[in-house]
Amino acid sequence: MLRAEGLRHAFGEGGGRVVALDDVSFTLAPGHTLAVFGPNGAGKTTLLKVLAGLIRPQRGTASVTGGRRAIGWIGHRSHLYGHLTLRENLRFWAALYDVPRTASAARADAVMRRLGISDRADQAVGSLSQGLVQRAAIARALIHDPQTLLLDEPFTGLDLAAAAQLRALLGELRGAGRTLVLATHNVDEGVELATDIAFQRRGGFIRLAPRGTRSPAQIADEYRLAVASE
Amino acid sequence: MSDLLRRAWTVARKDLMLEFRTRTALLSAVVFTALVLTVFNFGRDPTAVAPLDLAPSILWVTFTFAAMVALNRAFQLELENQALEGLLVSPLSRYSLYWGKLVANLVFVAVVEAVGLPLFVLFFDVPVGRVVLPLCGVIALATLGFVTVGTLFSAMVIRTRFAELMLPVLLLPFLIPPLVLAVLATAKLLSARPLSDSAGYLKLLAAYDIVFLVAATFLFRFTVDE
Amino acid sequence: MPEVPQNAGYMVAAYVVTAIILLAYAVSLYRRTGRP
Amino acid sequence: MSLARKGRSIMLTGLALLALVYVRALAFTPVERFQGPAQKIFYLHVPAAWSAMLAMGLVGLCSILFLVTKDLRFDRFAGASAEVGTAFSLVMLTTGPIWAKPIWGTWWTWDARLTLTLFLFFLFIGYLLLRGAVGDPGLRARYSAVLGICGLLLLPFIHLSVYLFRTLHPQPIILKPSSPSLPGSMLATLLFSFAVFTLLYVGFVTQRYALSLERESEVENA
Repeated sequence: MLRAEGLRHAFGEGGGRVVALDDVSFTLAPGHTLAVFGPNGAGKTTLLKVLAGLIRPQRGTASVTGGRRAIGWIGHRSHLYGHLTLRENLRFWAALYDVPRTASAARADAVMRRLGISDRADQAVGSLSQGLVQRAAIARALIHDPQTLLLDEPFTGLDLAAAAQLRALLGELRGAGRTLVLATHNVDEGVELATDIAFQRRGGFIRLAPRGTRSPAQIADEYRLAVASE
Repeated sequence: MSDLLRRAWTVARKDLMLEFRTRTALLSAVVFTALVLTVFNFGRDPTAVAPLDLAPSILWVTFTFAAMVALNRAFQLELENQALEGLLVSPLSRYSLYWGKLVANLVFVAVVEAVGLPLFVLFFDVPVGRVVLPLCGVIALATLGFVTVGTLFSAMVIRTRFAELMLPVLLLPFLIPPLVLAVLATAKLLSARPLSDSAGYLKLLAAYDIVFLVAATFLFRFTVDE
Repeated sequence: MPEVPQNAGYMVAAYVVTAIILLAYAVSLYRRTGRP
Repeated sequence: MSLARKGRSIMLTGLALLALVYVRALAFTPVERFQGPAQKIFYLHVPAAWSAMLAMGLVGLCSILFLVTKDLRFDRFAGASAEVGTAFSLVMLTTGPIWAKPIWGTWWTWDARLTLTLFLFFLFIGYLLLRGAVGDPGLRARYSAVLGICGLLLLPFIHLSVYLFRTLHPQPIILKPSSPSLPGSMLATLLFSFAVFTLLYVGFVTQRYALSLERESEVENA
């Protein structure tokens, strides 16, 4: 369960002030996926950072059931250490999330297998291609089997096949009762996964609605209208 | 508390693993230390100044420089792929993060000093035989002082312009008390005075360590959290 | 009874330096503040 | 009346009164018998040191208050106070050696208090450099608050450790400084000067604070 109440946040002071979030409220129940569509710089990342507790919002509150421990985070970068192997990286993050030592090796193997990167386990992350690093970053976020996943442009750097795989994986997680928040500038990515849709524009406007029975094409049209009317 | 320390150790172990995997920073710091000691040898007039008179200053100026090199890279590791952001999202407390970084830096500087001290003895023919243990104690206390403040500052300077230059400018004034006290205590030890002669210096050194350890532990979160 | 040292030059120097520093700072503040 | 105007009038009053301090100290205060006219440097040096210390103390205090309240006004004040403190510590650092040369026979000595003033100056400079090197106002405020608090904690340690260090080296004293009990008219001059330097501090800081405000609103209108 994820809850946001009256979130407001702006950067800078005076005329340089950019409003990222303007009175954003929503709740998201387990098994739901919120897709936040918006152009670059609209404040999607700020929203995710507020939900993750990285940024304290100037107004309002955000809470995730289970706290930090229950959050899986995929940011713009991989958060992996280039000079450590993939397995060492995953074991390190597992330890930080209190995955028991006895379970962490099996857990690392499982997520690597799920992401199709098992054969890279003992390579240094710095030597992997961008697409593989992105998969490794997703493996990192799933290492502690989080209840809530916050994903910031997770499809960046993935080829079509890998993107389809990731969509299938996220669909499974949703089916298993996980809560997902997915931010992207590309409506085609992840629109099928979404149970709830939000559009975010510069200036912090966010409009939320259940997806209902709208088709991806309808949503894409709506998005174009919403962003164009800026 | 034990949770806090366990997570700190997880962070420190990761840092050390990275350090020994790449080795560049550690090797550079060791070579740097050897070079500074060599430069000092030629930077004095051997007929005018006895090595023993200058020895404490040489040792401590060298160690201070070495610590500076080590500290500059402490948080650089976390900038790669924005690992720091991942750490901040995780349940890791800021205290654990600071202590983990502190421990890793202490080990790093200790390794450099472990190489530097024998070289120092060798180059300057200093009679350390009987005072090795107390000398190591002085080194440990002073190093804790440097690194405590240095770790805190290195978390700040990584996000400033001219980071490599900013750290020494900010940190050097803070190195003066541990430096002065360590030089005084080392001089007393090397001239074969009883340890009780340096008790006052050591107490003040310990006070410095405690004050800044407490302050840095609580101030650290302001350097990383928005 | 010792003689009073003749060191008025140092005194004058210190008083001049102080005046220069404080006036220069005041002027710099004055110039940086825009006059409405 | 705007803050900048207030600051300006306090500053001008302070400078006018400083002229009176000069007149009183130079013309109407007796010459000390053992140190000669150079002793009169104290009427500027000690109050300047006081203002610099006051500035550092307030930087530290405002740093703590900022971290507790997150109110940017404290950060602005701390920044203003550090800049003003730099000016006063410059006075203290230049008048110190000018006094030391005729009295102690040397321009510089690693006396505990002298060294402390030097490091006070270094701390101010480092603090201002750090502020200049951080672009984001929120980040700048947090970083400089951390440094301000550490700086305040550092000063007693510098004083104590340098005091211990000094005992190894003989003091190059030619003449002993006079005993602290000053005759009445000298004391009056010193106290008057203290008051004027404090007023100057207030005027400078007010002016500098107003300047920060002005800069911020310029960004707003840009």
